[in-house]
Amino acid sequence: MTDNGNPTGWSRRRFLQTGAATTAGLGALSFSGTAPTGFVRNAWAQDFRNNPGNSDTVTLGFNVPQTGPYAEEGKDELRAYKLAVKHLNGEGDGGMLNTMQPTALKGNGILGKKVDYVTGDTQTKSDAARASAKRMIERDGVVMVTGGSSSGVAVSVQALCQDMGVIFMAGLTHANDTTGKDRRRYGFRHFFNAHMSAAALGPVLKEQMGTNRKSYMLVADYNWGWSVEESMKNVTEEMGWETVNALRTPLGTSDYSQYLTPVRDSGADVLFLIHYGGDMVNSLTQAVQFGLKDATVNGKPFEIVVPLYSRVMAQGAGEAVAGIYGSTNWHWSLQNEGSEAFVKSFGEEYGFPPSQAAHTCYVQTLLYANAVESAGTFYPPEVIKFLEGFEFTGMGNGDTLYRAADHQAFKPVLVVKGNDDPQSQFDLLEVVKEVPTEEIMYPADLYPGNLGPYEV
Amino acid sequence: MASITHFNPSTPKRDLAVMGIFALVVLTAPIWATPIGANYPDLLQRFAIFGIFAIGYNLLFGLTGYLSFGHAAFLGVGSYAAVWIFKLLTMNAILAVAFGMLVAAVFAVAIGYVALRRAGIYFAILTLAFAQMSYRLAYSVLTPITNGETGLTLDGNDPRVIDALFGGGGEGIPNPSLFGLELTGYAAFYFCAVVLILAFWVSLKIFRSPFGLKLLAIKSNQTRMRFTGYNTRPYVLTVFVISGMYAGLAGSLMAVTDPLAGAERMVWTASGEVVLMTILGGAGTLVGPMLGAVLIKYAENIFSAVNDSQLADLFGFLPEPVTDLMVGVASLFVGEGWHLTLGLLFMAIVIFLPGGMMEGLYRIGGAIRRRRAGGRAADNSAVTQPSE
Amino acid sequence: MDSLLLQLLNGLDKGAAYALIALGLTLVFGTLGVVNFAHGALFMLGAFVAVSVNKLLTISQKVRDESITAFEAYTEKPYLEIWLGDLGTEIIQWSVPISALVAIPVMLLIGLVMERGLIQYFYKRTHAEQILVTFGLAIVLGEIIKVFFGANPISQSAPPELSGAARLGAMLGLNENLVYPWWRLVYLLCSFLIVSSVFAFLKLTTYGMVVRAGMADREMVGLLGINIQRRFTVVFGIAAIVTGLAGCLYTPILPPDYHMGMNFLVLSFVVVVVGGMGSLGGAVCAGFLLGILQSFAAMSWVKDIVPGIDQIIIYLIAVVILLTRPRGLMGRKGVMEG
Amino acid sequence: MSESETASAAADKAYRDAQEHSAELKAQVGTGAPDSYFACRNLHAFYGESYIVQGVGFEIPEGKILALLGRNGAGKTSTLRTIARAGSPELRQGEVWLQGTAIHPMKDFEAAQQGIQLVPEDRRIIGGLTVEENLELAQIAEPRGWEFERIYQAFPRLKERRTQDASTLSGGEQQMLAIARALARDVKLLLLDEPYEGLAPVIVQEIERILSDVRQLGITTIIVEQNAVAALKLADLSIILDQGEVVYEGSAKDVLDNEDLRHEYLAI
Repeated sequence: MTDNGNPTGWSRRRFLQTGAATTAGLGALSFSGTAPTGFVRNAWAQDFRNNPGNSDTVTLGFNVPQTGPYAEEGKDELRAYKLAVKHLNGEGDGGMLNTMQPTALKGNGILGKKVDYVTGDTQTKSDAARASAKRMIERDGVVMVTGGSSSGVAVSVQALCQDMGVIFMAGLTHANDTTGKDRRRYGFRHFFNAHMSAAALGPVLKEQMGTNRKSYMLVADYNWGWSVEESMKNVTEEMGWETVNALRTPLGTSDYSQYLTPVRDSGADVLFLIHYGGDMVNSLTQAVQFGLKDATVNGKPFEIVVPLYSRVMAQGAGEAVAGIYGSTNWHWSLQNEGSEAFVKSFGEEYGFPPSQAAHTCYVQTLLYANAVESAGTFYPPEVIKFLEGFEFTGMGNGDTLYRAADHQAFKPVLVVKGNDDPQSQFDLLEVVKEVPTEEIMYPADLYPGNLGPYEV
Repeated sequence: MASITHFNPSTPKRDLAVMGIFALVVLTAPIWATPIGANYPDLLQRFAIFGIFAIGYNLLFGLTGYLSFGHAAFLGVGSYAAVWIFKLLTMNAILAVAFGMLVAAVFAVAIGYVALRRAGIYFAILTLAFAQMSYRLAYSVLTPITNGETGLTLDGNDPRVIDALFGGGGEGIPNPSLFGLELTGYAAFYFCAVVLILAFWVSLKIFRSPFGLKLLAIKSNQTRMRFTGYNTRPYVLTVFVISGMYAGLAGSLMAVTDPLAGAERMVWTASGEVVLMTILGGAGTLVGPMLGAVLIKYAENIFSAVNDSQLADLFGFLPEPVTDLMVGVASLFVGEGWHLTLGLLFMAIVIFLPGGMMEGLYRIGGAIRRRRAGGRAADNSAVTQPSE
Repeated sequence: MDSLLLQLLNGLDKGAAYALIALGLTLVFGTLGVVNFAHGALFMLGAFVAVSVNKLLTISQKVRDESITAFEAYTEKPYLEIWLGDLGTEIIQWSVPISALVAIPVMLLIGLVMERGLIQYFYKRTHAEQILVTFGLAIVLGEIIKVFFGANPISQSAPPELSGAARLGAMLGLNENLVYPWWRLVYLLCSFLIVSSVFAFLKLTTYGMVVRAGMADREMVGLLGINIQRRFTVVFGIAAIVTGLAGCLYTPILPPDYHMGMNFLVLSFVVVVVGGMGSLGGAVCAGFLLGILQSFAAMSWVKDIVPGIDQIIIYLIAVVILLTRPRGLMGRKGVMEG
Repeated sequence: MSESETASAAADKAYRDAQEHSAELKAQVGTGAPDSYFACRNLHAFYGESYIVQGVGFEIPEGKILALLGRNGAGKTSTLRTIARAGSPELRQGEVWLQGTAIHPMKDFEAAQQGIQLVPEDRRIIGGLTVEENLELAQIAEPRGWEFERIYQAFPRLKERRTQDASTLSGGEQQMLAIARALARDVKLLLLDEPYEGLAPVIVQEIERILSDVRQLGITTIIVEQNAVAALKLADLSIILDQGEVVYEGSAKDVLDNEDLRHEYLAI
């Protein structure tokens, strides 16, 4: 692994020296931000893939969906990444760099190297996402890959990064698998997961809707949907609810009417819409049109719950979200030092508040940078060791722990409700409760998995 | 479109030359791909793999005119089959590739047998329907076999019976190999490249064979062949299966270079992609589909990766307002806008070069020859054209 | 029983959308013989007519929200409401029906421009080339919409009088739980209206008679001195209107995004082929048939018997029909069989 | 070498040959409008790469009927279609003139508006439309010919079936409708392609009667017919085509009398 696996002997550096002058247009463009590798050994005397050595810059890889249904979320993630790079390089107001504790970051890049970045399009497809990540790793020489807006993509890119020995800081991924059975040594997830959503929602639902409820679930028919279904069932059935039916719906359904009509007749009085993205927008909009929100069943007002909320998507559903419960990783209206600092600098830069995806991506970038800075090296095993068990605060979610055993971050989870009477165009969700970490904590071996080796 | 093959009167000698040049170009890819920023193993592997896919597709579409919209299904099952070999038996790529092709062939026989009862757009929809069913089921009900959205991946606990027999295994997840040679990075590319050259050679042989000529005849006049008592179906089915095996080969190579198989490889847009590659390059030509594959994969991996800051660097030499303008305009076409570029490219090529990129090359070639011919007057261009 | 009735309604509703899209596609197939992969894009453009009209109607006076300091937050009051008061509110609430009216000329124009500007040059090209160029066009149109409206779905609401659910059960003296959204009933009604107007146009007017004749034997109509091409161009425009209206009126049911055309594209081809190439009646029947079967396949007990059936039902039906009826339900001989 | 390649090379050669051989016809090309009522000069037409009409040219005085004869595949139908400016075969060279108007640059519908009417060999009655709608169709573009009343007077059978779907008509009735449809337009040049083909002898007689009535109208006509004798009975002039070229030109009577000629080119 010393030479990027380049058997032709044409090292990138040699190319840069001999060929750069003649390279124009895209060629030159695509090479900007490339660090020569394999020549200089760092202080640890250990070489590893994409060691920035004594180059002046270090490159991060932002792999987000830029086309397809999640393009808007990807766009917001990219905004956050760019902001994070700015702050790391000491430009702008510093954002959460000022509120993060503890921190070794000084606003002079990472280990004194200016932070550069490359971007890629995951297309929300595993193949495309891996191709894009491989390009970043093989060609652009990134030391860290981050991003993603779906669990399938996150899991497969995480596995790739493990194989290639590059750290992956997951973006938006909510399935239990990411830090459960598919956990990897090189992968870290700041976002919460299905289990935590369920654990956080449970008590609130109990409080709001009582213990004698019958639930009906519409579940996106793939891994993520099933994991949320399982977690929600466990939690609600434990508090005495009955699951009348869990109906699986094809991914990418545009018309949910045939799945919604049986709900009323089933005797259920709570509907869980376990969909994400465009599917959630469609199923929620249509459920409301079917009059479910205003219905009364078993003498109780009918309720709809969306276990995973996203503000970007809630906008798509419009008025339909009013009064609907769900959980979220973070919300811009939170009144704490970190959130306020982040919202302020994001808002000043782009003119609107950041989404939870943007928040998690921003935090992940800073966390990686801080880990490198604190470990004093880019050498992944050392960085990983620093991140494992790292406790920090001031990043918008309060006290947070990166658990060593599964690389899942633990922090309070927000239960939110669609705002009945929005005051502005961004005021869509209202935070009902911040569920403390203890209530959503679970043992690491609940979803057994194998992290794999430090050295690859 | 068949007429494009007429530009090139084929002789065995000429074919040999074509093979030689093709092999040379493929094997030197790491050199010529460098200035265009495409020299990294993953993309080169993709060029080769999708080249094989498109060359195989062209055998069906280019020779017979049957427009299949479900070829991605064969690619998908090829991938799954190969990964299962990796999981159960051995990491040796040869076995995985062979099994991938075999399973794809079985699928192709089954689907082809049914779909070839119809022709034209009906055939296209039948193949599309089969592929979509495979995709949908792989994503949901068949998850125990396919691992659904996450995709089928290798696991430390996989049995790998044959490898275990020979005392292999050990820590972690091994890489696919070729009798001990680890197939990662450039090694994997060269493995794919050699397979690509072989695949191209087979395709060339089929094009030149009596079988190939018969297929061309089927394309130019299906009904006449039927009237003359020719039962065309066995011929078309044969080439359908061959082309399905090419897809299976491509799919299993994807698994070799990256041991993972996902359902999305079977979705209809993936089938559409190979159709586009083939037409874009020049259906019915030998090299065209390969060109189309390279172009589309290049666009997908390189255009999509260009971002504003790189554009700003590129136009940085200009005065600031001009730079901003240029970056603003250019960013519509790269990064998140790379689909726009792709769409415009499709339109431009098909509008101006009906025969695909190969026609463009022929035109350039023709122009050069004419220029060489110099002052010699064009022969019978004086034919008066009726206005049509 | 009630659940069957509801699923039938669902099926009809879904079928209505399929039928309209397939009808438009068949008009183009049957007249121009062009495989138009940009047809889904017309559906999407129709939906975005609704979005644009809504945006125009709600151009607002922005009042800075002082309580939020970090970024520009506004409370907005549309000028229409400021100028016209309650009437303005009413107009905004009725933006989807209004946009349907706007969609008619707009989609006609889009259709004519598309046909004259691009499609007409591809009549004599191969189907493969038609697919490539129209697919390219579909991508380009989608991306243009993405540049202007973003990638997120944009919800549109039905007028308050027509939103919410109709208590069909109570009205008909059946089960109380039998309710159905008003707007879906409106959509069903509108699609019946649109389909019947298209058929009436073709059956009852001389112009329609010529078009039908042209679909049956284009050359003979030309030999009788009629410039059939010009009429077919108009038919393309009509197809664009039908498809655009389908998209426009669908927006309260399905918040539109730039990608929705692609999702409907494959489906519409399947519907057209099941119905039989070139058969308008076939397209409409197949649309409703597939919609209804899709609804029934989603019922719990059906899924228990055949797992995953709702995932594949449409394609399965397509295969069965094409194998048993070579030209689909009502296809004509010789259309697109080359 | 593929099959079609050989075919196209052969076509190219034949095309060049024909150009040389028809030097005389070529001489007329480009000399402007002819004096005669109808003339075509040096027509070269292709179906794709197949060279079908190879330099055909002839003239017809006003009101005369020309029988265009030849064996199967001699290019008769293609010649008619070329004159009517149908989409195929494609006319690559040559001129068509009617009453001093150049028809060759026109499209099918423009030629039809100039008064050229083709009654195609398979009648091409439009199914799905009623008999009357088929006639109506012919009267949409100017110049119109007979009124419905006159048509129905001449074709009482059609009047009986006016509301019937035209595809349900018998072969003879369809042929009547095809002729009636042509007469519904103001015909300056009538092109009849195999009017008797596939009809029972009784019906042939009926059509013969109709055509001889049409003859009385003095419409300039080209008739293509397998049954050369029947055609020659109607015609004033005659042309024999062989392999896309004119091999004989003369009066209809001459052909009827010249047994050798009939034997060699018409197999009768």
